[in-house]
Amino acid sequence: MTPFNTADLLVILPELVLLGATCAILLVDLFLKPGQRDVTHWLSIGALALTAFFVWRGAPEMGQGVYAFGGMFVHDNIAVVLKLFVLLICALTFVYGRHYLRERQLLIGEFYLLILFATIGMLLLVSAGSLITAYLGLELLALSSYALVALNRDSSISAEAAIKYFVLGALASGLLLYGMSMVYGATGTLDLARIQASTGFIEHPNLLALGLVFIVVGVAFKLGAAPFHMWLPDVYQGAPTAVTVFIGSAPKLAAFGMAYRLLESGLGGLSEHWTIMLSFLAVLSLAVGNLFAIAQTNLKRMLAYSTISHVGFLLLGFVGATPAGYAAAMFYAISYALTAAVAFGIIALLARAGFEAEEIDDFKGLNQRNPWYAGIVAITMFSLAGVPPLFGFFAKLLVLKTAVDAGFLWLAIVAIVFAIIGLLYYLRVVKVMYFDAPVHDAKLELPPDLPLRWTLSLNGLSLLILGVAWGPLFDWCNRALGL
Amino acid sequence: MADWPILSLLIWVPILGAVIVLAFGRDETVARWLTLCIALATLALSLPLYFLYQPGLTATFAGVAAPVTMQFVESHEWIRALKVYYALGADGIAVALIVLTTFTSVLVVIGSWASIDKRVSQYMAAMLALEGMLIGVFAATDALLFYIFFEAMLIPMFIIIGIWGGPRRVYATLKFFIYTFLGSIFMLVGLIYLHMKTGEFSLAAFAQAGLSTSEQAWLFFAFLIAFAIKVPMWPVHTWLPDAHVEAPTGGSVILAAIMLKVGGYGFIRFSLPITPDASYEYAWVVIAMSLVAVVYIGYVALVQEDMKKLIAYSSIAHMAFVTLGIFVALALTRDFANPDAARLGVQGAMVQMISHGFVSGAMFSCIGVLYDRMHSRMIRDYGGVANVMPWYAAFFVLFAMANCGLPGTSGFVGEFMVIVAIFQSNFWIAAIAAFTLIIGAAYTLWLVKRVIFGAVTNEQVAALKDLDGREWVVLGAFAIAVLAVGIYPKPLTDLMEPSVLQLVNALMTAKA
Amino acid sequence: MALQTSILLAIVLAPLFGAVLAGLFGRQIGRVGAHSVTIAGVALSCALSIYVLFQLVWGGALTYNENLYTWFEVGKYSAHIGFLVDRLTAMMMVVVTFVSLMVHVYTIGYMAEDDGYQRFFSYIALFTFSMLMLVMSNNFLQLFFGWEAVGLVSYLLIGFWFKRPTAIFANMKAFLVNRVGDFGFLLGIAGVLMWFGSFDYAAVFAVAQDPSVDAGARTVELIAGHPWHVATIVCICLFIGAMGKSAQVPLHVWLPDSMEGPTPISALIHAATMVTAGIFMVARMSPLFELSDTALTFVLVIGATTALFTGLIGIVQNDIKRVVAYSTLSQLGYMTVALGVSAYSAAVFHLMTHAFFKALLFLGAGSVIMAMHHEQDMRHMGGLRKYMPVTWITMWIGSLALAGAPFFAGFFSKDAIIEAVHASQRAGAGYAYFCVMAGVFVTALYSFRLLYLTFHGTQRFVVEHAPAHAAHGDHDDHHAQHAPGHLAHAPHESPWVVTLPLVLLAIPSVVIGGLAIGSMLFGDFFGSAIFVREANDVIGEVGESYHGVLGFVLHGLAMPPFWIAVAGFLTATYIWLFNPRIADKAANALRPLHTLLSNKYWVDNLYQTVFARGGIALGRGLWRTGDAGLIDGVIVNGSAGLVQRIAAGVRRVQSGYLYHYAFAMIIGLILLLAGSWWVVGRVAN
Amino acid sequence: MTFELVCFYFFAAVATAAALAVISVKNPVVAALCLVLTFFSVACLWLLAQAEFLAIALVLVYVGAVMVLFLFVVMMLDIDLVPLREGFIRFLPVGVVVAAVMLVQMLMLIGVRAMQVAPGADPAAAAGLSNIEWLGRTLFTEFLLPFEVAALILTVGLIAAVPLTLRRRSGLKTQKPGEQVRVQREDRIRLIKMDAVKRPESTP
Amino acid sequence: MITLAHFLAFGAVLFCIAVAGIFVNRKNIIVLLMCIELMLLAVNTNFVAFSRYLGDPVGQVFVFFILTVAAAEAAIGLAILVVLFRNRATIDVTDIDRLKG
Repeated sequence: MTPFNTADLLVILPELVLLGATCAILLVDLFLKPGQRDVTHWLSIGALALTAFFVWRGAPEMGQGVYAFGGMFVHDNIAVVLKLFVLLICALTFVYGRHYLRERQLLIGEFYLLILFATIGMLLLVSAGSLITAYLGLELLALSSYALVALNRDSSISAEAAIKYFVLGALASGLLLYGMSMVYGATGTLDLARIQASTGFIEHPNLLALGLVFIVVGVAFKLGAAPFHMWLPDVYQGAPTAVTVFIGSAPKLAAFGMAYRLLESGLGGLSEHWTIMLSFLAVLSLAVGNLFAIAQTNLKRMLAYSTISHVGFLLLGFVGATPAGYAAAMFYAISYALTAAVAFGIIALLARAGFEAEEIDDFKGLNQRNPWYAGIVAITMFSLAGVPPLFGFFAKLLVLKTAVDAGFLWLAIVAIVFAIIGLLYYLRVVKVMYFDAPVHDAKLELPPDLPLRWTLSLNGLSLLILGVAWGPLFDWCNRALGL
Repeated sequence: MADWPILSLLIWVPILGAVIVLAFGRDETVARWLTLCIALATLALSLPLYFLYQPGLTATFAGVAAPVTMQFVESHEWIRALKVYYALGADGIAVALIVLTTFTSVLVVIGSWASIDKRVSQYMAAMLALEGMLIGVFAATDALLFYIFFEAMLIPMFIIIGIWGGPRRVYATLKFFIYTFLGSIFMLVGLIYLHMKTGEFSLAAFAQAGLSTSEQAWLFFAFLIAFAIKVPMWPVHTWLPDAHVEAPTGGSVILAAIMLKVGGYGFIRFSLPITPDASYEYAWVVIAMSLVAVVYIGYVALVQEDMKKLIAYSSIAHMAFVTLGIFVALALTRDFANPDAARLGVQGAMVQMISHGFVSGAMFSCIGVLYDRMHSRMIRDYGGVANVMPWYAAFFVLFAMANCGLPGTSGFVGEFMVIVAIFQSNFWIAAIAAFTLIIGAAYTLWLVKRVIFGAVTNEQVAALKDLDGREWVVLGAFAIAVLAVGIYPKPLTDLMEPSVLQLVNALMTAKA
Repeated sequence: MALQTSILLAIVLAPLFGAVLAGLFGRQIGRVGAHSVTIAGVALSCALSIYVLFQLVWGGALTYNENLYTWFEVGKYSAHIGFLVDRLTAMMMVVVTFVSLMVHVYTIGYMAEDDGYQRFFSYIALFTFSMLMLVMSNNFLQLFFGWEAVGLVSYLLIGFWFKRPTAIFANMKAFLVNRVGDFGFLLGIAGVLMWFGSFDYAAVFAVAQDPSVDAGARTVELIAGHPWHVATIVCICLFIGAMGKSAQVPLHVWLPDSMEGPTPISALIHAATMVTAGIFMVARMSPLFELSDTALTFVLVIGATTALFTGLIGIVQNDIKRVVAYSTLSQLGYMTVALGVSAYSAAVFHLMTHAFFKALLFLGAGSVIMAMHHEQDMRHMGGLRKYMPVTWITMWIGSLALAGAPFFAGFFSKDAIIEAVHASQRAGAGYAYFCVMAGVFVTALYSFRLLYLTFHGTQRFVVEHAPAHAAHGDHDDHHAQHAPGHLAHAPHESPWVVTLPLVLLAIPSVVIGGLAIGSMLFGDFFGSAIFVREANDVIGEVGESYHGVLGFVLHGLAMPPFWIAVAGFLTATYIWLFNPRIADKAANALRPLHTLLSNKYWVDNLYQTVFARGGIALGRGLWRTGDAGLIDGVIVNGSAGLVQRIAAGVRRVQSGYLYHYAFAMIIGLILLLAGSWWVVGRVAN
Repeated sequence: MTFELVCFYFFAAVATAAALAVISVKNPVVAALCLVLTFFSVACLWLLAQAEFLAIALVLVYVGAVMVLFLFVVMMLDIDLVPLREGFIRFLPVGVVVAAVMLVQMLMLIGVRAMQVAPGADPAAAAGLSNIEWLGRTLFTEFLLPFEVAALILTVGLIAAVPLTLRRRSGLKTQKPGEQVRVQREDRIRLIKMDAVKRPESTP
Repeated sequence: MITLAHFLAFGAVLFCIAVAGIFVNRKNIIVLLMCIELMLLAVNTNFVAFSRYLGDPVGQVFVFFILTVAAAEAAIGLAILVVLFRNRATIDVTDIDRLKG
């Protein structure tokens, strides 16, 4: 029974800062008129920036972690990398979402608050040192997300998406908990490190195996891997685009962190079990994601399915159960999160009051109407398709390499076969933008929101820049995993 | 100037130039002139390659003097963790192909001066980007870098065909993209596997990797798919006719003159050095496919009604000689212990590549000239063009003759070398290959007969104007190149000789 | 002393220079400029050629064999551009340049009113260059270059009047048929390189004659278990090339059609020079051919067949040029026969004489055609001798030479060949002997038929004294303006530029045979240029009975060929001079034979159906079924469509119902449980 | 067969039956009440496991709060009960099968037979503490961080639920005392001048 | 006396009933939510049992948190349900299929 010591507070300083800021914003927002929402906006971004700063400051030595609260909270560089990108992408979400929400009178403080709470949840999740931290962080994230999806309470599809998300999410967390209970029963502890340590010699290994299955299900649900993906398309499509930007990007990083913590830090001893399960899930996700995506006409939905296929790729990084593999997977998660942010951000940018630019046909002839953003979309699509020299290609390269190195050559080949199928629908978007005539020839009038336009462009170009200069990021991921 | 990073300049000047053109190319004329200047600058930069390349250069490692074929070498660490290097270098083969690229690109820019009138800056930028990436492919000595350029160049081509192409452009360009992507992605797995074996991506290291026979076989076929589609070889050739027919003239020229060469170059850079034993074992597959291409494709070309399609098919038939020349070398070195003949074969393949670059480029430019005037590629819409466009007719006949391999034109040199080399290994294969003399002449001359000769068929033809200055420059330059290579190929072969020698020597002994 | 390279270069390049100038700058330098520059060039090279010949024959110059530059060099294989000039070459050079010069001059008159004047001069000058490259080559590669180059020029010239459908069909046909020959020729060259290790004549022949190598005995198994002599393979392949170029059966079909070209080039290319390239080539390759009796037999049979059967067709032709064309075919057959019996010198000798008198005949025919305003059908001629005496006489001389009248050039060369065949022991020689004998009769028959129908007998055309129309210019639609056999105004003798070459060619047609036979045939004029094994030296045998020109003539008068020729002459005279009705009667009497001949044994039709139409049908089939159908339809688009259909199908799984989603999750869970259960079991055991 | 075991079987049976009822009865209100019953019996089971605090907490939190909320919502949204059971029978078999399969797998993996461990002495009692104190010490020392996070989660529940459900109706009339106090005369009375005669309207 | 097996088996049964309830139920979302509560109950039972038999308080602490979270979850879930009902005037599972494919 370790007594509480104040030094631990320094370790969770970023989370505390964010929490404090969030509460402050909560109060400030109460006294703001709808017209002054920008205050909340900038305050939230400031809060994220401040947090990021403290995360950066508190980064421990490469390859080793700091434990707080009796190992319940781990602050290592994996956490640092993931947290920084989570914060960055949440900030992007705010920037991309503001215009969209304002045009729909949805720009309420809760949007910011819920995302900030979710962010706290993610920060906890990625540095969970114990099943209980993981569970609570997960729920904090999940509950906020459910509410966010239903943010537009006059939209019936939003409500539908929210209820589906909620029911399935609750089911998933139930399954996860069941698994946790089994693990607890088998090892007698909730502390991941101790679970790891005790894996080898426990009297009821079957309990652990059983628990593992349920935990894998929980993780798979959070990642959105088939067959636990069913919620994903409906939620992405149903949620307001501004919210989709968030749900589609940052939580993937958190989910990776969760998977890493639970499967590697906790149940690493059973890797020969879960590598098999994950490879099965990977194949299924690749197949489902790509095949379903082809038939879509709604861009958000198509991107949702493409997410599933990308999860399949991300899981390739786990099949090796090697640090290099996790580094590759982390790299993949980051690249995907950044790319998805642009993809959905563009939809938010092109949307008008009363016009969701989310049908693929809405992009017809975009190149005539605005070559710049057409170019951005093209870069995004090619990056998602994995065409060099864009960011997405190198991510794919790394995970494929992991699979091959781990002896899963067949898996790599399956993956690329489905990647070719995936090409079909990514190219369709480019085709529509460049080769089709615009429906109405009017020059595209862009929202006056300059930060939105600049950030989006920058984010799009980053896919190209990081495609050329992906080395530092990759090294960072490697070093974070102690390579 | 030998210590300049000349290859990097060659790659990045056009690519950055593309950005500049996009940025400042609002006005069409500005865009055109800007592009022309950049293309000319690149050409000017590439010429030193030829003059500074020292075929005889040797260096002594540990007291042994070894020939140094790779020159203008640049190497910077890119990704430490994976030992990926930004490594460039050019041997004789690469130099030849790079100069071909820069040369052709200039002509393409001039050629599409007037014929492209919508979104000029984007077109020109795409062309420049394409040029840079092609040079990158030829200059890369790091497999990953090679692959990146190899794939990236699909994007501008995809755009070029898709935006400025003909009525079925979307189908054609999607087909082109997916076909090629399909091929190359298998190669990617191969490269990853090799990286696992060797721990780096440098081609030199790959060549040294001790691969078992079965590994070589798998890798060989991975490469084969990639490059066979690019070349393209029968039966994975069907993207080419569609792509050519729909592409704008400039696109066709680049595609035929340079892009196809990437496939042959890949065989020389990857298949032979890395998987020599598998190449030796399965050479018959490639040779069989090539022979089918010569005969089958020849007959198919005979009956085309669309000029561009006809030339596209003839390209396939001609590229078959490249693969023939490369892969007959293996049998020659190992079964017949005749490395000289093998060198002859590879040289022939290389010369064929260069020459086909000129000839097909010229043919497509010719068709483009007519298309600009009448907006039809259908043979039946023409006839008796010689009556109204005598100079054009003269050029057309010259290139047609080069296309059916008349001695004195570049078309002859490669085919001759290859056939002679094949003969050393097998009479019958040589006979089938030599059949191209007949069938090639048949489809080409029939085209000439129906388009150029005869009485004027309709008043559109009667209204045709002869070549203008720009077209003169383009066709004239091509004609000079065709004749120069045909009359005096020695400089070209000497340039490539050391590299070929090294390649063939490496083939002599089994690796696994 | 040796020949200077500069002179040889001048010989070759002078015509090329003229050609380029006339071709590229024709519009600037004008007609006069064009013809003067080309004629100057050819005249120069002609003069120099004669100088070279003199140097070699009397000036004691040594054989010249030098490389100018290296074409490519890969390992032990190298190809060069260079000259080999010995007496054989020099003789060919003189023939080529002289006839070419004549034709140039003649053309001034003949093409006077054609738009393509400059173009034409540039072409024929270019031809001269190519032909010189061919004959002067010292290696196979350059030989092939010249070989194809003359083919190209012939292609361009046959299609000179490219508005005529027949012309552009004929030139394509010519090129393609030649390509079939080149197909073999190229393989032959490759074989030479493989088995004799070089492209250079000298090196190759050295190997061929090297007893230590014994090249003749070397065999190779192209089909396992069937060893063939490499010499046979190489020689037959090379000879296939010769068959194409020299229009031997079955590749003869292009030559008659090539008459679509303007007459001067019919004379130059399709009679005097290009078509004899094959003969020259084989003679040049004599050291190789001497290695293989099989190949020579092949040559012999082909030649004999050509000699007789193409001659027969000549009898039934009515187009004046075609008659001459078929006679050319037949004469080429004679030369080939000579080659077949290793009488290379005789072949070359006949080549030379034939060049003169056949050029003469063509140019004469051309002159007639001009007079008749491009009426070529002999049925609408007759009695022209009073209009154009010079042409008439010169044509007679040419025909006599062709028919082999004593003291005329043809007499010597043809008799020598017949004697040689008679003396030869080679397999097929008997057949060949019959063919050439019959050929003599046939030759006489069609030669004199031509003369009678053209110059003698009744005038079978009407002259309507319409005002000479201005548009005398373009020849193509010229006959369209008049019903056949109707002339705008009376025929008249051609201008001097036309008649002069006739006269100049008539002279050698008469005398050259007598002058040259001694040295060329029975002397060692050719020296080492032509190699004959002792066993095959038929000319040697014939030569034993040679005692000077007179003796040869007298001996000839005693021999059957002469009398057969006389018989032919008499028959022709009787039929076509005295009562032409017999001709038709005979035609009706021998209807089947006549149809057979007038349809040229249906060979053309056969090729047209089998190769042309068959090829197109095959191509279409491969395209539609193979490319469009199988590869694209089934595999490419098929798989894409399949994916689309699967996608459209599976998406229904995402039904939108919560319980389905939950169900999917549970199924997944159960599967994972099962898997884990299995793994646990496996780990346990 | 000790008394405890009897109690266990009894409560377990009740709980199971009630649970089955929850998923099978037509009327959600009944279902909710069955659920309450399940909770009660499970609470008893927990008591058998000497988890008094949690047993009470379960009753208080669930029965007292959550289930009331459920019932409230069920009542608020008046749901038609007529077609409720349709399809239920049809899908029952598959449901039963799947559930059974899953159950079997789980039990197999747990290896129930391997779990015949008797409980040790009550650890809390051994430590000389009550169950509550025993938990409390752990909760507020080791589990401080989770405890705070749990607080956060409740806050989120609050923040989320309010904007979703709270809506200001348009027609609603409410008193604003501040305004009532601050009201001036001008706000209420407006003096206007009018002509004695009504001017005819100028119709365009 | 009561062994761990009893509790685990009971938990499993409860769990499976809950699962079955989720996808057998063709009608009412509220019942779905109840099933989830059942499931959590099963989980909690497991934890309690384990904590008892391991003599370790952590399990019970975890149950405490689960209860807390479940309460919040129920609140949000019901709120969403209300929103849904306001928009659709129904909470029939079979009517909630606007998003599919």
